[in-house]
Amino acid sequence: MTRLSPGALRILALLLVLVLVAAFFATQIDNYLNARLFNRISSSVAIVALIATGQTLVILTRNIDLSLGSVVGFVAYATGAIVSAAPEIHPVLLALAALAIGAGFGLLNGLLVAYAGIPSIITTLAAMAIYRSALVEFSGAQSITTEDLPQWLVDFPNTQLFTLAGVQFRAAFVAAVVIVILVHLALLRLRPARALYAVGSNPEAAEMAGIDARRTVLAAFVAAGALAGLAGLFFLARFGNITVVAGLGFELKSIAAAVLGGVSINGGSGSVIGALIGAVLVDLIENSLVRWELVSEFWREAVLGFLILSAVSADALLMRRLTRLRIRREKAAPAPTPKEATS
Amino acid sequence: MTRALGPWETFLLAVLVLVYAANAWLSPEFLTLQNQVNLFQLSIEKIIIALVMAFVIINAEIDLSVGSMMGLSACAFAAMVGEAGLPAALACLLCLGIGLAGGVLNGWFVARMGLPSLVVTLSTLIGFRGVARILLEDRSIGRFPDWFNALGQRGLIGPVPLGLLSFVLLFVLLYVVLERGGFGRKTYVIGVSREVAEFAGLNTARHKILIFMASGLVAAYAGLLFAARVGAVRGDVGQGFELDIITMVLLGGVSIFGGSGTLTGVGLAILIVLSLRNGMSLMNVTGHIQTGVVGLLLIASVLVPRLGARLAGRVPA
Amino acid sequence: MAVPVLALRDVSKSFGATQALSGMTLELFPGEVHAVVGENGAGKSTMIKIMTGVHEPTSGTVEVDGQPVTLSGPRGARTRGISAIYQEPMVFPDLDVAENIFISATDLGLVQRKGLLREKASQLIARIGMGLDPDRVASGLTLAEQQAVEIARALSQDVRVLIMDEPTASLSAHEAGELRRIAKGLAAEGVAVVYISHRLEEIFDIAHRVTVIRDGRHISTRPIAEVTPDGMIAEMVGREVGNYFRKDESHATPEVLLSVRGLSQEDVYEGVSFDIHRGEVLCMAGLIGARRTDVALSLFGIHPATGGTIHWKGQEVRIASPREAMALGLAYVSEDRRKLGLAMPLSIRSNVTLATLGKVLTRWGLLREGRERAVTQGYRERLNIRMADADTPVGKLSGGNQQKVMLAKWLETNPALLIFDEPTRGIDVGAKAEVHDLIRQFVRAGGAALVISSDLPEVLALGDRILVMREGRQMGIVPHEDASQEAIMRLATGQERAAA
Amino acid sequence: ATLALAQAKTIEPGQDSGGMVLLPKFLGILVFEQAHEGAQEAHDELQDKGELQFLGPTPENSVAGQIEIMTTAGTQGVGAVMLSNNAGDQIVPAAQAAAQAGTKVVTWDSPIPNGEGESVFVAQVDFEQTGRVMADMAYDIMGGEGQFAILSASPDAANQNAWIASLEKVLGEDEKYANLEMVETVYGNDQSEESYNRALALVDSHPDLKLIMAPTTVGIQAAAKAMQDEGLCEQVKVSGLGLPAEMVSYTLNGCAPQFALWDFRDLGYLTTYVAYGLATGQLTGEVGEQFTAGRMGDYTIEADPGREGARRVLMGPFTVYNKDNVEAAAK
Ligand SMILES: Nc1ncnc2c1ncn2[C@@H]1O[C@H](COP(=O)(O)OP(=O)(O)OP(=O)(O)O)[C@@H](O)[C@H]1O
Ligand SMILES: Nc1ncnc2c1ncn2[C@@H]1O[C@H](COP(=O)(O)OP(=O)(O)OP(=O)(O)O)[C@@H](O)[C@H]1O
Ligand SMILES: [Mg+2]
Ligand SMILES: [Mg+2]
Repeated sequence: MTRLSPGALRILALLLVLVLVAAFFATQIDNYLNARLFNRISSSVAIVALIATGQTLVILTRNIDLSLGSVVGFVAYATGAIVSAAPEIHPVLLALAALAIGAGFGLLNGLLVAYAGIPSIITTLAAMAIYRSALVEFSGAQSITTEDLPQWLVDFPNTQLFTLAGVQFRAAFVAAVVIVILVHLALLRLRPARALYAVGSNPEAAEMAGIDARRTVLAAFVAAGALAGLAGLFFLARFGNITVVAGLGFELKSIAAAVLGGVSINGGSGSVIGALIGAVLVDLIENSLVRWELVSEFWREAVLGFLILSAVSADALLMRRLTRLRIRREKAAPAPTPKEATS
Repeated sequence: MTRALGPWETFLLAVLVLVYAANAWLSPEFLTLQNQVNLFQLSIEKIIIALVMAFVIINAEIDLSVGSMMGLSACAFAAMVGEAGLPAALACLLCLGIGLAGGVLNGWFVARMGLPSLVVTLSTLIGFRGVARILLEDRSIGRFPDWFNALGQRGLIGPVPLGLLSFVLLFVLLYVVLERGGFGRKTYVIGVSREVAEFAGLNTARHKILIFMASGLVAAYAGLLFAARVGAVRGDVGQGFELDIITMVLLGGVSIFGGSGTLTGVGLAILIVLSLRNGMSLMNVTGHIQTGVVGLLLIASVLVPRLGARLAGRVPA
Repeated sequence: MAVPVLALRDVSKSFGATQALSGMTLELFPGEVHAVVGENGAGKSTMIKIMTGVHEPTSGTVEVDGQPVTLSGPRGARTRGISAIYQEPMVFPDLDVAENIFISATDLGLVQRKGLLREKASQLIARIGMGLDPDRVASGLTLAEQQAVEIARALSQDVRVLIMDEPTASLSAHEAGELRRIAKGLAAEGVAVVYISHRLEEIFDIAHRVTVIRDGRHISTRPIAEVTPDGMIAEMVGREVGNYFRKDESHATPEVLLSVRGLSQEDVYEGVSFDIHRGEVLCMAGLIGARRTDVALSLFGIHPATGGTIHWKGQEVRIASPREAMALGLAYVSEDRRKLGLAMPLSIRSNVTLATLGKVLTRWGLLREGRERAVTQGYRERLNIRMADADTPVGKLSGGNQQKVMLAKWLETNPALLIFDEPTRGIDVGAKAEVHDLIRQFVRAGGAALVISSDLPEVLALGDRILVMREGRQMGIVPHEDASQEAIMRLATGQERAAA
Repeated sequence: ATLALAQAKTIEPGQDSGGMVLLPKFLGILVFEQAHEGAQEAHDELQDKGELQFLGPTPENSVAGQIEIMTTAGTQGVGAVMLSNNAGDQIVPAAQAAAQAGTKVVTWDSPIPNGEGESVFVAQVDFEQTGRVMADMAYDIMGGEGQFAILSASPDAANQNAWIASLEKVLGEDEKYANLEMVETVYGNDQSEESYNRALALVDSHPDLKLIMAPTTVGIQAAAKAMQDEGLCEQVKVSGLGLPAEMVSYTLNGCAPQFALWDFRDLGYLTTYVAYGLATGQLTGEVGEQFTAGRMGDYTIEADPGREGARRVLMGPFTVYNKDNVEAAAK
C-alpha cells in the first residue's frame, strides 16, 4: 500500500491537529505532557468514545441519533437498579442487560426511521424527550448511589490492566478502545457493514442495487443503542451517582466528536477511529483549558468554542493540502494505462 | 391567499383545531384573553427565532447557536445598561449589531470556509455562551428602565405586548419573503442544491451569510425581548432553546435536508406546540410528561398521515 | 414458442393524475436483444421500473417464467436474475469503483478481501472495454465512467434479464460500440436484454426485436428486419419527421465573439486555442475523459483556467465566477442535469426562471407569478415540453423533458454564447431535431454556440467546425467540409494529430 | 432571636388554601422528592381542602419552565406557590403577576434574590452561617492551613453564590482562618460527569491543594468519587453540603471526613405550613409574626438579613455529619 486512502489521510490530518493542540498547551501549562494527562483523558474518553462510535454508525447511513444521551442515562439508571436489586448478578449478564436495553431503544428508533419512514432527526428528537421522561417516571426521583453498587462494578473503570512508564491502561478505556477497533475493522472488512457506507452514500442507489437499506439503517440504530447502553453501564460504574440528568448532552458531544473526527454529516464517509480521535480532541481541549491559568473560569467556554472552530478549520485546510499533495503524487506516478490508448 | 393549503398544512390545521377544542373543553381558563396572550408570551422568543430558523433549515443549514446568541445579546445589554450605564435604547441597537456580527461569523465559516453549519454553530453555541459568561460571570443584573421592562411585560396595543406584535409582523413579512419573494425562491433553490444554484449564477455564499445574519439578528432581538420580559439577565439566558426551536420548525414540515417546507406549516406547528403545552399546564401536567407528549406528537404527526396514505394505497409499501 | 423469461401482461401505472403506462404488454425471451423505443415521457423508464420491482403496477401482472410474481423491490428482482442499468447512473460517490461494483454481490462471503475485489473488478472493467482504475473513488467519475460502473455491477452477478435504460447516452461512439458488443455477447449466452435508446443507428445494430410505445401504450412489436427507421419514428411520434439529421449551411459571420489562446489548467488540460464567431456552431468532440467539460467549466468561471488568455468581443477578460460569465453573455447547459442543472423537487417554472430571477421580480423583490407562468408557457410551446402544469416538480418529468426545461432556463438568459454540454443526451429523435433546430435558430439570430457532444452524427449535423480533444489536449480543428466520423475518431483516439 | 412578644399562632387545619403548588428546581432529584414528602405530610396534617400539586420543569428547561408554571398558577388562581427558585430575578415578573392575582409566593431552598414578588422565604439555614460552617469544616480537615478550591453547581445558582460569598466574607473577617487560601471556584453544573472532571482538573492545576469544598450534593459526591478513584484521598479531602445516604462510604473511608446538610423533609413540611397559613389568611406575613408549625414547633417571620426588604422564616440548624453520625443518618 504505497498511497494513502482518503480515510487514512483524514486520520493523519486529525492526528496532526491533535499534536498541534497538545504542543500548544505544553507551552502554556507546567507539567502538562505527562502520564497523568493520559490517564485523565483516557478515562473520560472511554464513555464518549462508545457513544460517538454508535453515533458514527448512524451518521454513516445519513441519519442522526439525538436520543443517545437519554439512552445512556436510562441504561445507567436501569442497570444500577438491576444490580442494587440483584447484587449477585454476573458481570457478563449485567453487560448483556445494558446492551439489550440500549439495543431495545435503538430498535424502536430504527423501526420508526427505517420502516415508518420518519426522518431520524424528528424521531430521535422526540425519542430524546420521551426516553428522558421515561427515566424520570421510572426512577421516581430516587438516585442510584455508589452504596447500591457491588464493589467489582465500582472498581471496574479504574482497574489497571497494565502500566507503561506511569501511563496506566485502565479497564474501561482499554475496553472502549478494543470495541472501537473491532467496529472499525468490521466497518472496513465485513461486507454487510459496508452496506452502511453504501446506504449513506446514495440511499436510492442502494435500494436499486438490491441492498436492504431499511434493514441496514435499522441495524445501525440498534448498534448505536447497544453501544450507548454499554456506555450507560460504564457511566454507572464510573460516576456511581445516577440521577435523572445522567447522560444529558452526550448526544451533542458524540455528534461533535464524530463530525470533528471527519465523519461526514451527509453520510457515506468517515471512520469510528476518526470519531475516537475527535472525542479525544474535544476532551483534551476541555481538560487543558481548565488547567490553563491564562483563562479564568468564565473565559473557558468562549475559548473552547473558539478552539473547536479553529481545530475544525485547521483540519479542513490540512485536509485540502494533503488531498492536493496526494493527487500530485498520483499524477507523478505512472497511471494505469487506459484501455483505449492501446487500441 | 391564492394557494390552497398543502396536505401537510391541512393536517396540521386539523390537529390544531383538535387541540384548541380539547383545551377549551377541558379547561375554563384556556380561552381567556389573558391566557391566550400568555400562551404566546411564555415562549415568544423561541417562536420568533423559529420563523427565521425555517429559512436556515430550508436553505439546508442549521443554526444551533441561536440560544447562545440570545444569551449573549441579553448579557451584553445588561452589562451595557446595568454596569456601564449606557442608555438602554443605544444598548439595544448595539446588541442587534452583535447579533448581526455573530451571524456574519457563522455565515462566513459556513459559506466561505465551506465548513458544515452543524459544526460551526455547535462551536459558536459554546463560544457565544462563553462570551456571555465573560460579560456577566456569576452576576444577575436587573433594574432596567421602566419603559424597557414595560415593553416585555405589558400590552403595547391593547393587551398585545411588543413580543407578540413582533411575531405577527415578522410572520407576515417572512411569509411574503419566503413564499412570494425572490429571496425565498433562492432560499429554496440553494437548499435543494447549492451547486445547481451556483451554476445558475446565484451568489450562494452571500445568500447564506445573509440568512445567518438574519438568524443572528433575530436571536439578538429575542434576547432583548427576554430581558424585558423577565426583567433580569443572567449568563444562562436562552440556554437549550435551540432544540425546542428546531422541533417546531421540523414539526411544521420543513425538511431537515433543506429545500422544502412552508412558513404556514411552521406557524401552525408553533400554535400546536404552544397550545398543547399550555393546555397541559392548565391541567397540571408536570414538565417531563409535557415534553414526552410533545415528543409523541412529533412522531405521531409524521406517522399518522403516512399510515393513512398507505391504508388508502397511495404510498407503495 | 418458448416461455418468456419475463413478461408484462396488461400492466398500467399511474402517478396521481399522470397515467404513465396503460395496458402495457411485453414478452422477453432468452437470447434476444429487445429494443424499446418511444418519445420522451412515453413510459419506457416506468415500464422498466416495474420490471425491476421499483414500482408496483397499478393493475396488471408481471410474470417470470410464465408464473405471475410480485417482485417486491429491486432485491426481489435481482434474486430472480433481473438486473437493470438505470438512465440516471446510480453510484455510491464515497466508495471506490471496485466496491461500487460488488456492493450487493451475495457470493463474496462475509469478509471483504480488497485484493480479490480489485482483481475481479479489473476483469469486469476489461470485459466492458473501459480503462478505469478500480481504486478510484466514485465521486470523481464522469457520467460515462459511472455508467460503466453500473454495467459492471449488473454483470457481476448471474443475470437472466438485463435491462439497459439508455446506457449509451453518456458514452461516446467508441465506448458505445464496446457496450453494444457486450450486450450482444450476453444475448448470445442466453440472456434476455432490454435495450432502450434514442440513437436509432444503435437499435438497428443490436436489436432482434423492437417494441414501440407511445403515451404509455404498446404500439407495436416487430422483428428488426421488418422495421425501417422512418416507419419506427412515425410510430413513435405519431407523425412523419423528415430529415432529422441534416446539416444546414453555415451562418458564421467574420465577427469573433470569443477567442481563446493557450488556455490551460494545471494537471487537467492545456493548450486549448480557438475562436468562435458570431453565428457559428463550434462542436467539441472527444472520448470520455477528453476534458471537454473542464474547458467549458473554465470558460463559465467555475474552475477558472490557470494559464492562457480569453478575449470576449476583442477585450481580454478574466472569468472567475458564473456570475461574471453570465454578465458577459455566456450560458452553460451542463451535462449533469441531476447534480448541476436542475433543482429536481422544485416546480418547472422556478427552474425555468432560475438564472433570470431578476426578470420576474417586482421592484419590491416579489415574484410575479403570472409573468413566470407566461414565460414557462412560452418555452413549453417553443420546446414542446410535455408537462401537466408549470407547478409540477421537474423531477417528475421524463428525462428528455427535464433536458428541455434546462435549455429553457438558459435560453431565458438571452446569451450571446451558449455552451451546450451534451445537449441532446437522453432526448428522443423528435426532440433532438427540435433541439438542433433551436441551436440553429439561436446562431442564425446572432448568437454563437459551443456544443460538446459525444454523438458523432450530431457533431456532424451541427458543427460548422469541429474541435477534437483527447486527454486534455487539443488534437485539431476540422472544418465541416473535411469532417467525417472516421476523421474525428482518428483524432480523438490519438492516431493522428491535425495541424493547429 | 425574636422575643416571644405575642403568643405563637396555631394554624387551624381544615380550611381551603385554594390549592398549592410545590415547585422544585426540576423533577427527578432526591432532595426535592424528600421536600415533597414533607409537604405532603404537612398537607395531610392540615387537612387542606385545596389540592397539593408537585409540578416541576425538566432539567434542560428549568428557568423557562419555572416561569411558565408560575404564570399558569397565577392564571388558575391557586392559593400558593412554593418555589425553590432556579430562575434568579428572572422569575420576578411572573411572581409579581401571580401575587397580583392573589397567589402567595413562598420560596424555600433558594429564594428570589431581590425578594420582589415573594411573600416570605423559608430558609433552611442562615445563609450567613453557611459560610462559617464551611469555613469551620475546612479548618478542621486541613488542620488550619493550606489551599482549597470550590466546586459549585452553576454560576447562576443564587443560593450557591450566596453561600460562597458568605464563606469568602468569613474567611476575610476572621483571623482564625488567615492561613486558609481559597484558590479557585469552578462549576460542575450539577452533573456527575462534569463535576467529576472538574474536581480532577483542580487537583492537576493546584499541586498543593488540600481540600475541595462543594456546596452541592451532586458536586460533593462526584468529587469524593473522583478522589477515591484516583487514589488521592490522602492528599485531597472533600467537604461541603451532601446527602448522608450518598456520602456515607466516603466519610467512613476518610475521603470526605465532614460535610453538612439540613433535612429536606422538614423544609418541605415547614414551607407547607407557612404557605397554607398565608393562603388561608391565618398568617399575614408581617415581620414578627409567630406561628406553630406542627411537629416542628414555633417559628417567627423576620427580616432577611441577606436580602434587604425581604422576609424569611429560618428553619436551621445545620447538621454536620462525620464518621460518628453519618451511618445513622444514612438509614
Ligand atoms: N415518480 C413519478 N411521479 C409522477 N410522474 C412520474 C413519475 N415517474 C414518471 N412519471 C411520469 O410518467 C411518464 C413516463 O415517464 P418515463 O420516465 O417512464 O418516460 P421515458 O419513456 O423513460 O422518457 P425518457 O425517454 O425521457 O426517459 C412521464 O409523463 C413522467 O412525467
Ligand atoms: N481521470 C479523471 N479523474 C478525475 N476526474 C475526472 C477525470 N476525468 C474527468 N473527470 C471529471 O469529470 C468531469 C468531466 O470530465 P471531462 O471534461 O474530462 O469529460 P468530457 O470530455 O466532457 O467527457 P464527457 O463527454 O463524458 O463529459 C470533470 O468535472 C472532470 O473533472
Ligand atoms: Mg426514461
Ligand atoms: Mg463532459
